[in-house]
Amino acid sequence: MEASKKRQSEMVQEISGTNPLKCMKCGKCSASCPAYEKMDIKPHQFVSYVINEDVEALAKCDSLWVCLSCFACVERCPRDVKPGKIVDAARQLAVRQKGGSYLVPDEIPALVDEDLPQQLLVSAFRKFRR
Amino acid sequence: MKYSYYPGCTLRTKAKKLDDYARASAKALGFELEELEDWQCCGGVYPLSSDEIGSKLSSVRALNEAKVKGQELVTLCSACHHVIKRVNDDMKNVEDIRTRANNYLKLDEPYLGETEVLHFLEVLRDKVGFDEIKKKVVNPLTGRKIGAYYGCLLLRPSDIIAFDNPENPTIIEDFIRALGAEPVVYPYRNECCGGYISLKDNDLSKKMCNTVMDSAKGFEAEMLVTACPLCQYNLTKNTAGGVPVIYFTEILAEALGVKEEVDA
Amino acid sequence: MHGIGVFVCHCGSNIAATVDVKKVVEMARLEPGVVHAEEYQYMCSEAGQERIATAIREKNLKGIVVCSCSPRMHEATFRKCAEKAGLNPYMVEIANLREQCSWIHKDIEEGTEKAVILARAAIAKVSLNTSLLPGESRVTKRALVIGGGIAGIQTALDIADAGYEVDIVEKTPSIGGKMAQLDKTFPTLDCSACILTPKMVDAAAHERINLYTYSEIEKVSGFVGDFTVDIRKKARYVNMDKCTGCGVCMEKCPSKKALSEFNSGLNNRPAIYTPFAQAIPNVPVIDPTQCTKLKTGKCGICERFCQAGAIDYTQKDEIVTRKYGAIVVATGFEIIKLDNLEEYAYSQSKDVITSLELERIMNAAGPTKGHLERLSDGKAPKNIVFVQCVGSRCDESKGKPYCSKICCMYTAKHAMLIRDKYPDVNVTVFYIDVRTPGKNFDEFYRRAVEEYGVNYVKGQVGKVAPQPDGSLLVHGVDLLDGKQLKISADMVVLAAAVEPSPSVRKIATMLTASIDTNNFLTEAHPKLRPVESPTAGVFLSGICQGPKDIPETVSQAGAAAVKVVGLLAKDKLLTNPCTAKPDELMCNGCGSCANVCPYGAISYEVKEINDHGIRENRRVAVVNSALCQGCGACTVTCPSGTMDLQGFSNRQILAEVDAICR
Amino acid sequence: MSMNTEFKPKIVAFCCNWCSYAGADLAGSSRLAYPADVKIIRVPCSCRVNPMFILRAFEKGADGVIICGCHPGDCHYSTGNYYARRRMTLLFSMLDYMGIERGRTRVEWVSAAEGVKFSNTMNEFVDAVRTLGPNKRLGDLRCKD
Amino acid sequence: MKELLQDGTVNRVLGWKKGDLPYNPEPAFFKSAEELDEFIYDGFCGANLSKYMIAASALEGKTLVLLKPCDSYSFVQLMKEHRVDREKAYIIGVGCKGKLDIERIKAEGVKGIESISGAEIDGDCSTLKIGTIYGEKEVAYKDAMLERCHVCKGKEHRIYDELMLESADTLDSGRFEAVEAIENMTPEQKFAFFKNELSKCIRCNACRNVCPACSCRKCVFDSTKFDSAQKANVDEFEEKMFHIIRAFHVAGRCTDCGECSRVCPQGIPLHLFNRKFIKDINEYYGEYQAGNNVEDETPLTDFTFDDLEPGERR
Repeated sequence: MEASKKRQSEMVQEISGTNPLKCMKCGKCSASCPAYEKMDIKPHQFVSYVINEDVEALAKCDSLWVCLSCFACVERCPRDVKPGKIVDAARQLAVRQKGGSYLVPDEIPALVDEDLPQQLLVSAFRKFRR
Repeated sequence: MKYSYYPGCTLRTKAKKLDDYARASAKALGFELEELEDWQCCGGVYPLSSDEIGSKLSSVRALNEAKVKGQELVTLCSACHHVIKRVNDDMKNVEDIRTRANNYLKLDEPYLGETEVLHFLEVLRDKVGFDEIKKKVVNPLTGRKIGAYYGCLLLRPSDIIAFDNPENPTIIEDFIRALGAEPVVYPYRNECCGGYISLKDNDLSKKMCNTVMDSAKGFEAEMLVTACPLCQYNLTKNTAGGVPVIYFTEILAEALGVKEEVDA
Repeated sequence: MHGIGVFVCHCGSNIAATVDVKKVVEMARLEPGVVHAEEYQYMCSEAGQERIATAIREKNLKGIVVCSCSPRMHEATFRKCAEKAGLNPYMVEIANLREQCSWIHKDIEEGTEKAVILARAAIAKVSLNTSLLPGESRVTKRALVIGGGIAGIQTALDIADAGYEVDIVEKTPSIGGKMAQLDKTFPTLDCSACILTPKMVDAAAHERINLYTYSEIEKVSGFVGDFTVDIRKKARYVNMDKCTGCGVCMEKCPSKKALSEFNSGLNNRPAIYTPFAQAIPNVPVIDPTQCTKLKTGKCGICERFCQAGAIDYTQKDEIVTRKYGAIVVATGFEIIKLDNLEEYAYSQSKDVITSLELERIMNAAGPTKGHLERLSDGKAPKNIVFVQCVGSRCDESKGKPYCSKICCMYTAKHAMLIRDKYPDVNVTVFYIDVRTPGKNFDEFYRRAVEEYGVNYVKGQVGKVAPQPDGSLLVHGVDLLDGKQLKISADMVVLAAAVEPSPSVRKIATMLTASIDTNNFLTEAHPKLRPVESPTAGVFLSGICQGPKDIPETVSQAGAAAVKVVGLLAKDKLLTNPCTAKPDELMCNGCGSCANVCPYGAISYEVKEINDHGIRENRRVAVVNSALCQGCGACTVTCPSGTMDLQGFSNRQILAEVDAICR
Repeated sequence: MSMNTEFKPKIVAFCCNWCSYAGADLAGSSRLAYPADVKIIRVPCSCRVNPMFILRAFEKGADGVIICGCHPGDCHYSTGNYYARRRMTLLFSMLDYMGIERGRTRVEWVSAAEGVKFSNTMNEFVDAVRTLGPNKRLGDLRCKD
Repeated sequence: MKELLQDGTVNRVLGWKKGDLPYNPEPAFFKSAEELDEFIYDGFCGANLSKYMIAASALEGKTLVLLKPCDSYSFVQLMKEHRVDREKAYIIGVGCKGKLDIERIKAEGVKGIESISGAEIDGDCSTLKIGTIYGEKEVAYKDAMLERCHVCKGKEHRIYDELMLESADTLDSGRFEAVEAIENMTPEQKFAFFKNELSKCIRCNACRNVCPACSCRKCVFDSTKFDSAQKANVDEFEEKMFHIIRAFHVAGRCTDCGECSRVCPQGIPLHLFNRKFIKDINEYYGEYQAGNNVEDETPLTDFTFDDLEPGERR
């Protein structure tokens, strides 16, 4: 059990290519995040969750689906930790697990209007599904 | 001068105008956009996970086609530019991705990131020159107050996209000035519009779009220009009482006097 | 070599317990050249040393090997002992039988076998030793201090008070440095100028201190005790002997567009100027990039108004060459550029300022006459936000990796001063950590919070967004409350990182003083020799060595001065004789040895060489033994083996190798 | 420890005076044992080690040669170990190219505070050389048949 | 050349003189126009004349020297090491169409050579016609070329006062192929290979004498400072280590001119040592060509803070 927790944390670090230990806990990521209010686990917390090997909680949290990949935290992180990449890695883990998709094709027609650009659907599919 | 050109899926359909105005303007400015023969969708978002290869391959194919033709590759849509430029960086600098992508694609000659990826705006700034554009303007947009909306994808991450100062960009402002209009600088021009989130969490996107729009209006912008179809959509749909948001190529075409022939 | 004596120490039981010392003596006797061998309880004791001295005298020993503890322990002891007995101290070798043998091995047979081999290696080496004499070099009794800020001034004063001549070279028109720009100082809140200007005056008036202001170091040659330095005195266009410092020229000068360096560019100064009213010397300079007369030949107003006739448009830069025994680097710091941190909108709003700019705004002699007001509209701010760690503690792509050390304290100072003078102004400080180690420092910070009600928020600012109404919306986070904050401020003050003055790179190269990846000068030892550069005769004072505040700078300045005085007090310097020595006959003059020398100790001369009767002029390497520290890099680079290292010669080391592998 | 307990290798260790030799002394005063097969030669700096010394040791019967110096960046002479690093990199690569076992040569950076590292390094190195067995090749490089 | 000699611009010419056989011209100084009648420059003039300029730099007046493109690298390297005086040299950069190796011709089974044509530099250098006591034989020029010409550094001279004659491209194989082949061997194969090659060495010093980088006034192997030289009974140390040390001493300075291998009477491929160092330097510290110019820092007298650790691979 402990071993698998460790493995998951290492996987997140591998997939994201980040080193969470570089974090100095300044919170600039959370200060910059436009989706902060909607997040149950805040951007800066993602870093400590990985350090504490609690990736399971990350894979279940709502923040995965409100992160916009706008890279504000990635751009402004003073320590090259770049929490946005960790969020994405956790999301990858979630969607790779069976049934982890946040978006299913059936619900799409109701969400679409005629001006909606293809780009939106393509991006959403990439982000929300395996 | 001829460039390879990657339009992307949205420019074929909902954002056809972005594409049409760009081609007409290019012609007026004396360069040609030669569309790649067999391009596929870039995927819309760059796969951040370092172990994902499959979703990067369509970009590599496009990049390789430009390399074979010996041309620089021009993009127009912010998202396509972001994805292709970053995949190219991976192919140039990340050995693992380079090896795996090449193993998969089995090209005649491995692709090692040789192609130069340029956004249409970079062509205008660095190849044509804003001074040159100024000389070719026939309908100067004098007196118009236009705000640039960069969004996030065009600027970040700045170490790879290397487009402009990510927190205080000036390229579109300089562009607007070259067309004779007055650029409106407002602080949220590089903040996100909500992107794909507007599909499932429209409230959040609305909030973000309104922040941008209110700020732009506060600084007296009469119109916003952008390079991204998704930004254009979100800023238009998710705000009430906002100023018009159009593609930057439209004001370029207008200033160069080719807008009408496109619209016709 | 015949006439070697071997002395084996028991070191009580430290060696004797695991090494059969009698066996070592016995085996040593069998080695070629050994005429005497003995063992004793404690060779380093007075009695032990006496035994060695007696043997040297009686048996006329030419070289000795002491088999004892590490040479790092007692090599010096035994060398002195040999010298007293009339043997050259460099004819002593130590076999390390304690730290590197008896203490790490348990088996007596194994230990003894190794001890014998170590003794053999030392005997083989000593038989190739040659007598060495330390060289001597003279000491010029004058010091140079580069930089005229508080570090340089204090160092110069201390050296001069001890009785030695000091020159200060300062690149700006006045001494005083950054401290002159500060308003108040922590943790006592006394006025910076009040404590600095008397020191500036002292320095200028001191009979043994000579100021070269508006001057830069051009070239340095020589070595410890005997440096030769070229100083470029930039053309002032004002005759220092004639000028009375009346200031009329500055008043009348029609070209007033240049930004005032002293006021951090917040207001303007004339083309002819002194940086500030208390400048020392109180003689203006003409900025040739701004002066209409110098640029176009038309104007000449200052000359017309100068009653002393001190203006001289024809002045040229002048090079002065001076000799020094010691050099102190006190080049100070600058504030980093904020281009990589535009999220704080420094270049987008006039009301986003650095802390140094705030010092000038708070100062009565500053651009706002000491009134706290916004630079954009001159209005009094109601809400001020301070941002800590701007460019400090960053990854290389974003800023500097180190803590700038002074920001926590000066921010507490600013916050406190503002709350004191303008109690209705709200002050918020975003911090990551508050670092206050120092006497009365934490108490000072606590006062800011407890007595002055400064609002400290643990968290960082992500963006500063200028608003249409001229206010600044600060996007921050309060990590303890778990809340994102949006604070409307009318002034944002950035604690921008400090960095070593850019001029230090060039100076370090000239001095061959090493510099770290952040351009701070490296100390000879980070703990035990913190004010010395590894380059002999070069000393460090102030921020050029690392971030520090005024009290620390002054302490370091004093320490550097003592080191300088200690050096200048000597008439002659003894040099380490274990230096590189070239064989002129073999030298190709190829230049590779000088390429690897860290001390610039190798130069090349064209000399007449008598090569077995053939006289030829050849380019050959020459080692300055006063500079050479004996690392031996050159000996390996030299393909022909021309360069050898005295005390560690090729033949000596090979003899050790052979003895060990025998 | 190793299969061949009979074999006692000859190991020459070149240690710089300022860091590694002091590190060895610290290993000694901390009583951190390592095999007596290791004999240390004191040099002022790792950059004093001439490739000829190393080859000579092998030729005279050494089974392994290790060079210890200050950590890069900590050289007493500022730059000596950087030169030593390049020289040894090339020399070791050449020995490898000639089929001489890589395990017989090593460079290790040991500070004056790293008594434990010194001892561990020597234990490891001696073990590795023991496994390789006696050095024949460098003695054997040129035999006229 | 004659004019320059006669009008006193140069005091002598350093070139090649006809040998007693059709394929063995040798380096020579020519002091007068008459002596120049014996001058020759053809495909067999492989000798690199740069090293002779060390001695010529000590002589009165200027020396006119003929340098092939690859020789010019050696000259620049010697300039960098302050061994030759640029002012004392009048350099004619001569073209080169590849130099010939008589051993390769003999290896083709050609015996009893009386004459050779087709090696003239103004010819097309495609076929050698060889008159032998058994009649005329033909050998393709390319097949008779020295190894070094197959990995030619190019037609451009690094330094010259004037240029003469055309050059031809001869590069047709990878410079490091042979080194890589050895690198890919097992340690046992490597050792066997070098043991076999080095056992042939008779320590005649031909390689050392011809090498422009081995130009020390006194070689360490002739010096008493290392206890490594006892000419009377060459000691084992020298026997075994000579070639490794020699390669190490020229590492970063060797221009890869290939003269060592050309002159070795035992046919030992000595360039394989030098080229291994060159390959390593290129891989570890960035592409470097000795003799390219006088400014570049030599790799072994330079470093970066994050250089590779010994034994580490990139």
